[in-house]
Amino acid sequence: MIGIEHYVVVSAVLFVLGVLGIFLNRKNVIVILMAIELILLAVNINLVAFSAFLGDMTGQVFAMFVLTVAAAEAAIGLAILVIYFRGRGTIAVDDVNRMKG
Amino acid sequence: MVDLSQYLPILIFLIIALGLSALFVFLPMGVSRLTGAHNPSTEKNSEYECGFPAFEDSRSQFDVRFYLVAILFIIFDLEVAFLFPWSVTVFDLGWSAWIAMMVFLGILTVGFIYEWKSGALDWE
Amino acid sequence: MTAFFQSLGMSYEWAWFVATIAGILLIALPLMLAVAMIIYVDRKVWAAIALRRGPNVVGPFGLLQSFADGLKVFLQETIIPSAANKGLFLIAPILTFTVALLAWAVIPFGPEAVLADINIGLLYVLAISSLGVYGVVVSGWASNSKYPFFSAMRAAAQMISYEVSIGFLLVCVIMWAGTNNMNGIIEAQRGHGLGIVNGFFFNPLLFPIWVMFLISALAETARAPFDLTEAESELVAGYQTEYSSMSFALFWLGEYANVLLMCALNAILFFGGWLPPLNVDLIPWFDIPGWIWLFAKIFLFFLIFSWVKATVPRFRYDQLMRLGWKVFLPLSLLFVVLVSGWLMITRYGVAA
Amino acid sequence: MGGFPILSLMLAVPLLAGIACLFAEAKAARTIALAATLIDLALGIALWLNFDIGGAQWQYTERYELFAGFSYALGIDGIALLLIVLSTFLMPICILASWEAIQKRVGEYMAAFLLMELLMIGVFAAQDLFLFYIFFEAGLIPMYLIIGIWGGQDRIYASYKFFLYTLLGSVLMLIAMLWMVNEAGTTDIPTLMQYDFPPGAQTWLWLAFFASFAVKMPMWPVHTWLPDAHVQAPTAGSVILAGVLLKMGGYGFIRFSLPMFPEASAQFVWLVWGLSMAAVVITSLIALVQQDMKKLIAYSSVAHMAIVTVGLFAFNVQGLEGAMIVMLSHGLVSGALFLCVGVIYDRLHTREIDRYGGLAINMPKYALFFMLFTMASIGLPGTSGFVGEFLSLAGIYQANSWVTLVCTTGIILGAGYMLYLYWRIAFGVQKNADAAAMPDLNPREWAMLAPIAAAVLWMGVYPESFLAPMRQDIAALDARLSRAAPDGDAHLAAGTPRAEAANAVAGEHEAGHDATDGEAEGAH
Amino acid sequence: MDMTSSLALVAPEILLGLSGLALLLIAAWSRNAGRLVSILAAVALGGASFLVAPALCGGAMGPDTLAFGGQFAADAFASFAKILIFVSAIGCLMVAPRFFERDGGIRPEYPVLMLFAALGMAIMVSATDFMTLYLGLELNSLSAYVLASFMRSDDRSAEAGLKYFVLGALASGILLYGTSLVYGFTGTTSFEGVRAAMSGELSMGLLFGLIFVLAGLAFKIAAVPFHMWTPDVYEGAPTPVTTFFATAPKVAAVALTARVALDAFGMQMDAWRQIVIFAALASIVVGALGAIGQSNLKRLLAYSSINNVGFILIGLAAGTAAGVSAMFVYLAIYVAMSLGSFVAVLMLRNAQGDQVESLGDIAGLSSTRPLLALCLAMMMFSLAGIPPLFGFWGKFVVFWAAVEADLLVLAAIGIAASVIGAFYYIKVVKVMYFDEPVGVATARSDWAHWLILGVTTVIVSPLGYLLTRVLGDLADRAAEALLFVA
Repeated sequence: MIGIEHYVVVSAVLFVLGVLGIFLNRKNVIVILMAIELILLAVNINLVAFSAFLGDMTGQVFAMFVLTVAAAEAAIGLAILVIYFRGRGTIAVDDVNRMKG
Repeated sequence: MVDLSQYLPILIFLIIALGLSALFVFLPMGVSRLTGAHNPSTEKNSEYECGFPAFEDSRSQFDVRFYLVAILFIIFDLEVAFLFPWSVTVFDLGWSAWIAMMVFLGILTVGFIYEWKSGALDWE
Repeated sequence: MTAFFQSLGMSYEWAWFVATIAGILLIALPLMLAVAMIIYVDRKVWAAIALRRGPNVVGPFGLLQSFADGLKVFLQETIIPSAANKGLFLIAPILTFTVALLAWAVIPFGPEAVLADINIGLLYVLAISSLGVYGVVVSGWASNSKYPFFSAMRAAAQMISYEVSIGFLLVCVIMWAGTNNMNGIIEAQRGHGLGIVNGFFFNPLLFPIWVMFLISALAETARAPFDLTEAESELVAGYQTEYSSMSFALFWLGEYANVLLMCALNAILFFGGWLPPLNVDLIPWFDIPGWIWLFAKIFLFFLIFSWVKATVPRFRYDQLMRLGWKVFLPLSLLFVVLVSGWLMITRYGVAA
Repeated sequence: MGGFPILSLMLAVPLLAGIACLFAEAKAARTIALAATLIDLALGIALWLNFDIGGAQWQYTERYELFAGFSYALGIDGIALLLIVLSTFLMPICILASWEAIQKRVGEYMAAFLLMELLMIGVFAAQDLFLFYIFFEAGLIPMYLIIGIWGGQDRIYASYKFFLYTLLGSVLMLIAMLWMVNEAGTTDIPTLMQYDFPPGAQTWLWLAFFASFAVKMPMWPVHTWLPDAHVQAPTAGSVILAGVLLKMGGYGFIRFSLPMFPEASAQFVWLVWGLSMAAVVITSLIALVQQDMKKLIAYSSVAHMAIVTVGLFAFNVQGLEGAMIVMLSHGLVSGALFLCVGVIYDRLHTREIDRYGGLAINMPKYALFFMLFTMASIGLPGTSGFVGEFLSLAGIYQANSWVTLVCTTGIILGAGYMLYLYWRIAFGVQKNADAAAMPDLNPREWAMLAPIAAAVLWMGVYPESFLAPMRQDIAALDARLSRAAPDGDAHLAAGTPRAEAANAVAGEHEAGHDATDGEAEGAH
Repeated sequence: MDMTSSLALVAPEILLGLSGLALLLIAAWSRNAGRLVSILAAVALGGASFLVAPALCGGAMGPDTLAFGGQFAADAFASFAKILIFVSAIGCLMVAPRFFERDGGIRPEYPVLMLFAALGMAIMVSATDFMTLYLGLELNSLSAYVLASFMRSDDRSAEAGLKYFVLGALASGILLYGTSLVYGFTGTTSFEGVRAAMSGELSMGLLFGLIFVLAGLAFKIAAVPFHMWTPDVYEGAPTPVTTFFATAPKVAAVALTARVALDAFGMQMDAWRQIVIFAALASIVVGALGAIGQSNLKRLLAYSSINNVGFILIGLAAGTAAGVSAMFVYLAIYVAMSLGSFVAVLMLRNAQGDQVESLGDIAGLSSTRPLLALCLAMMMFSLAGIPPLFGFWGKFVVFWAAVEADLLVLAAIGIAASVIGAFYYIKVVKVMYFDEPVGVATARSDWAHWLILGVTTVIVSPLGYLLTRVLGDLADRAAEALLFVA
């Protein structure tokens, strides 16, 4: 039977993937946005799984909030990315380097 | 845990549907090889253009308004996501739940009005 | 059905499994058949309005035209453009068609005749139909060609634009029905109109919602007058431009399956689904199986779809967007407020 | 004591004048600054005249509770009194010294100096630990600016070095202060001076304070900022630096390290002695080979300060009194020497010794003053230097004869480099025409040098007027120290420095007895 | 607790929210009402501060301050932070119009976003539940991302926004993941519940949760090792926005961290103390070392803010009421100092009216613009913690608290490391005062800039010590309110 620990492991794996996606990704900023979403999904899995496990609704309510905020975050992220792209004509991660030091 | 047994048919359905679709895609590929219809050429395999070779990358820039639509969609669709659970429980929770959602919708409406006035909804 | 297979001497688990498979096939295969026939109907209606005869060569009255077309594309070569992302290119039609089929899993054809009677049926339909965008976008991207790409962008924008207002409209329906379950929604319509009419459409608050839903459904499925995704004059054949053979056909199948789904939703949400139109046993129509009523209603709506396609000129893209964002969205939002307020007053009472 | 808040007034005058200078024209700023410093000098003299010798230990006390156990507490004893008077005495002279030398941004310059005066007086008058720290530390800012803006070629390097060295030292002191206040529960300095900290803690507290005062003093080997700062600072800056700022370190030892941590002081006596001996010899030798006048005097300052530290850590009355007198004397003498350098620097704009020569011919009065101060620096009897050095060495002799021997060497070397300097500048042939054409002192320079000369002679001839105010305080300090004072070796056959014996803190009574014995015998 | 009293407790937030919405509508209708909207937003913030003040002055604490079933606490602690936040937001509103003049005037979205960011921060500091915490944090962050990329035409601004967004979102994700673990292992998201559940032995999962939560918060306050976004964002963002970033969000995040650490995780102080100590020392050192090589003033100040966060965290590491109080005193002074120094940077404009912000451009500023140079120099000395400037007092109370809490070594290292910091602060002074004038920054400045610079300079000057008593009193009350449960 699938228990709580499986969910936690899956979520941990997703979380690590997300974090690695942010730090190891050298190509495209969009990928970073997706990695962020991945992290939030990992969180949601955790919350919902714990919520079901504990028989407590808080986790699911929290997950709804996380979803909402994730959406808002994605929206703003995209908007900023658009502005950035307009100015620079590229969204390659390696090019995000105008400021150094 | 929630009873998920009602979702099992959906899973089976998914598998069958996937199999069916895949069959439809890959079977003709095999058949065409058998019947000899499979006969690719450079011209045939180039992408569709108006008789010219493509000048530029087809995935070049596209209108930023598509992004805008996507962004707006994310926001409003999430709002709907809040409405769904609310819509079936509001009658148990009473007026405070209703008012709370109206406040939420009101805030959203303000945002909507702002978008409208600032031209985010104009396609022109 | 499970009981039937059990009577053949199977254990419950096996009986259930076989029954489920049978049920799935009973949905999927007739659906494909229906799609084939509905394409035929579409062409016939269209031709009739244009004072033409439509398909009339293959089979009696041209009834087998769709099957002939099907056989033709089946035997065609599947061309994969060399510039395309091969994997994605092939996945796109699979995705489209799978998703189109999958939504039907929760559609009730009768009080008991539903494959998965889940308590969030409508939400499920909404979720699955949203996935349809992926097939389109993936195909447009994978083709690596300009026309499919632009078409995919347009299609995606259009579909998600109208999905928002559809969501709001559905919330109204759900509130009135008090449940997300499809059968529950249908049951709630029994005798809704003065105890006589089975259907929400009779309700003055829900009628405008139905109108909007119908129009949104047209837009959501990219039917005329909202078929900008495959506007021939601008985009050749839209996101399917680079496709051929069955991959091409799958898009059509999926598209028409979606059209049918939208018709079915219209029937289920506003016109009582498998209920007979009137809640009065004037003639013994309660004995007529529910699925016949449903099919009849679906067919009716499809005729409307066809009719619109044949008569209404195509919108410009900006008009389409304006309609979606500036008319339907605020209106549907307003109706959420009105409907919920009305229901709170009537059901919960003013006295807090 | 209450009564008229004369100390606060002394703080307020330069503050107000400083603010006024910021907004004033060059000429007005000079006048304002001079007036303010003269007022402060008058107040300082009033302070001295009204000081009740033999009266209460802390006089002119003012106290306002502020917050968090923090108070604005001022008050002076004899030691602080003399240092305050020294500061107020030097300030008008500094202003005069900058009268013509400073031409750019005069207002700000004067403001910085007045701010310095405020802070110096504050340091000596503060009776609250943190108030002291604030005054002590704040001195960095104006001095940094004075060196950095109006300094010479390498002023930036020098100002950085000065700033960071002293800052590092004093932040360590801050930690110790925090701990002390936390332990003792008061920020009141007189109370803390009587507070017995656990000997274990004293060790590192002492080290933390030492870090600050040793840099400020400066002791070898953390003295390296001083020559740079002196060389680069404008004349008046050097005067203030040598005359007063260095005394803050010595004052810190007297006020904090010794009375608050007597055991630790005894424990580290070898360290102070060792560093002082090294300083005396090494810096004197370095001074011998200097080509730059200011640098030479700066190194001589380090050597003199080493005499102060050995005097302080002799743990007896003579040593302490001597150290104080050396500080006062050095304040006057080194200040005056820098002024002398400034006088010819103003004329020739070089500090290189070789560019001068035979100044006694064309500047006889100048040469006379210069000679007086040179002699005072060497410690010629009759000048202030002699009194201080004699007392210090007498004090240290009771504690350790070897240290005395080494330090005396330093005095001999001091005579060497000072006389050598004087010889090269004032005597000999006039090598350079421009040097030979320099006019003698003008009235302004007279006004600067004459008072110092008078003071130097006064201190040399009648030191009692300077010893009297602080005698009681020194005695009190000595009494406090007596319990920890290391054995003197002056009467013992074995002459090796008894580092290990000093390290082992003896029982209070025994140590006290020994010290008294030593003193009694020394008096014979 | 019924709804009415809950609503009364969140009155300041409601005021901010409503005025934000109203101003958004004004912004929608009138594209060039930037100044008007700014003024109105400042008024709203002022009103909110006014509403918040009684809780602080009265030292509100305990169950009476809890709203919405214990999800929100309007206690003195929160009020102190809120007042700081609102005041700095007002300051950042005042300096903005002049800055945006060259881009055709301030867009009205700026004040609106500021309002929402302030609202988010107000919720953050009042949060007593991880859900409230998250929502407040995100409301603030989302507004901040937009603010960072507010100058659409400027590459650096967009890049700053992008970087801030990516790393900020990552931080939120990490924080959230930690929260989900905490929730899973304690079964509740309320601080009180978490505190109760944490009283025993710390389980592995909970430890991870705690670490993740703290790491996420460290990101938000820009503490080492999660500081890397700060210099770029501070440099790239429009200067008024940078001013904002350096002040209000820092207060909010620090206050939030304090509440989480001391309230929710208060029973496991040993577990997080080492982390905080490490972060504090590392921030001090890295901030100081990083600043040395910088030639851009904003960048330099960014490192300085990292450095300052280190000192603030020392107060948290003390974990006592005195420590929290010291933290707040430091924060208040820090806000004044950063506000002042950034405004001083804002006032540097060349003859064409363009902003200048490199160290070379202010060479000899003391002769070209003496008063500005004097103010900036005071800011720098104060940041370096040199008495008698007021910045010293902040460091002083923090170290005192650390010493009282027996963290002598921490205090010692911290103080010693502050000397490194002094190096680059006095470098700025050196450039202004010792170097030959280049006369780049010559343009005249706005009265609003002068006003803020003047006020902050007075606070930072020794006159600031007059404030110590009242500041200390209020901070003590705030700290008491926080530790009321403890």
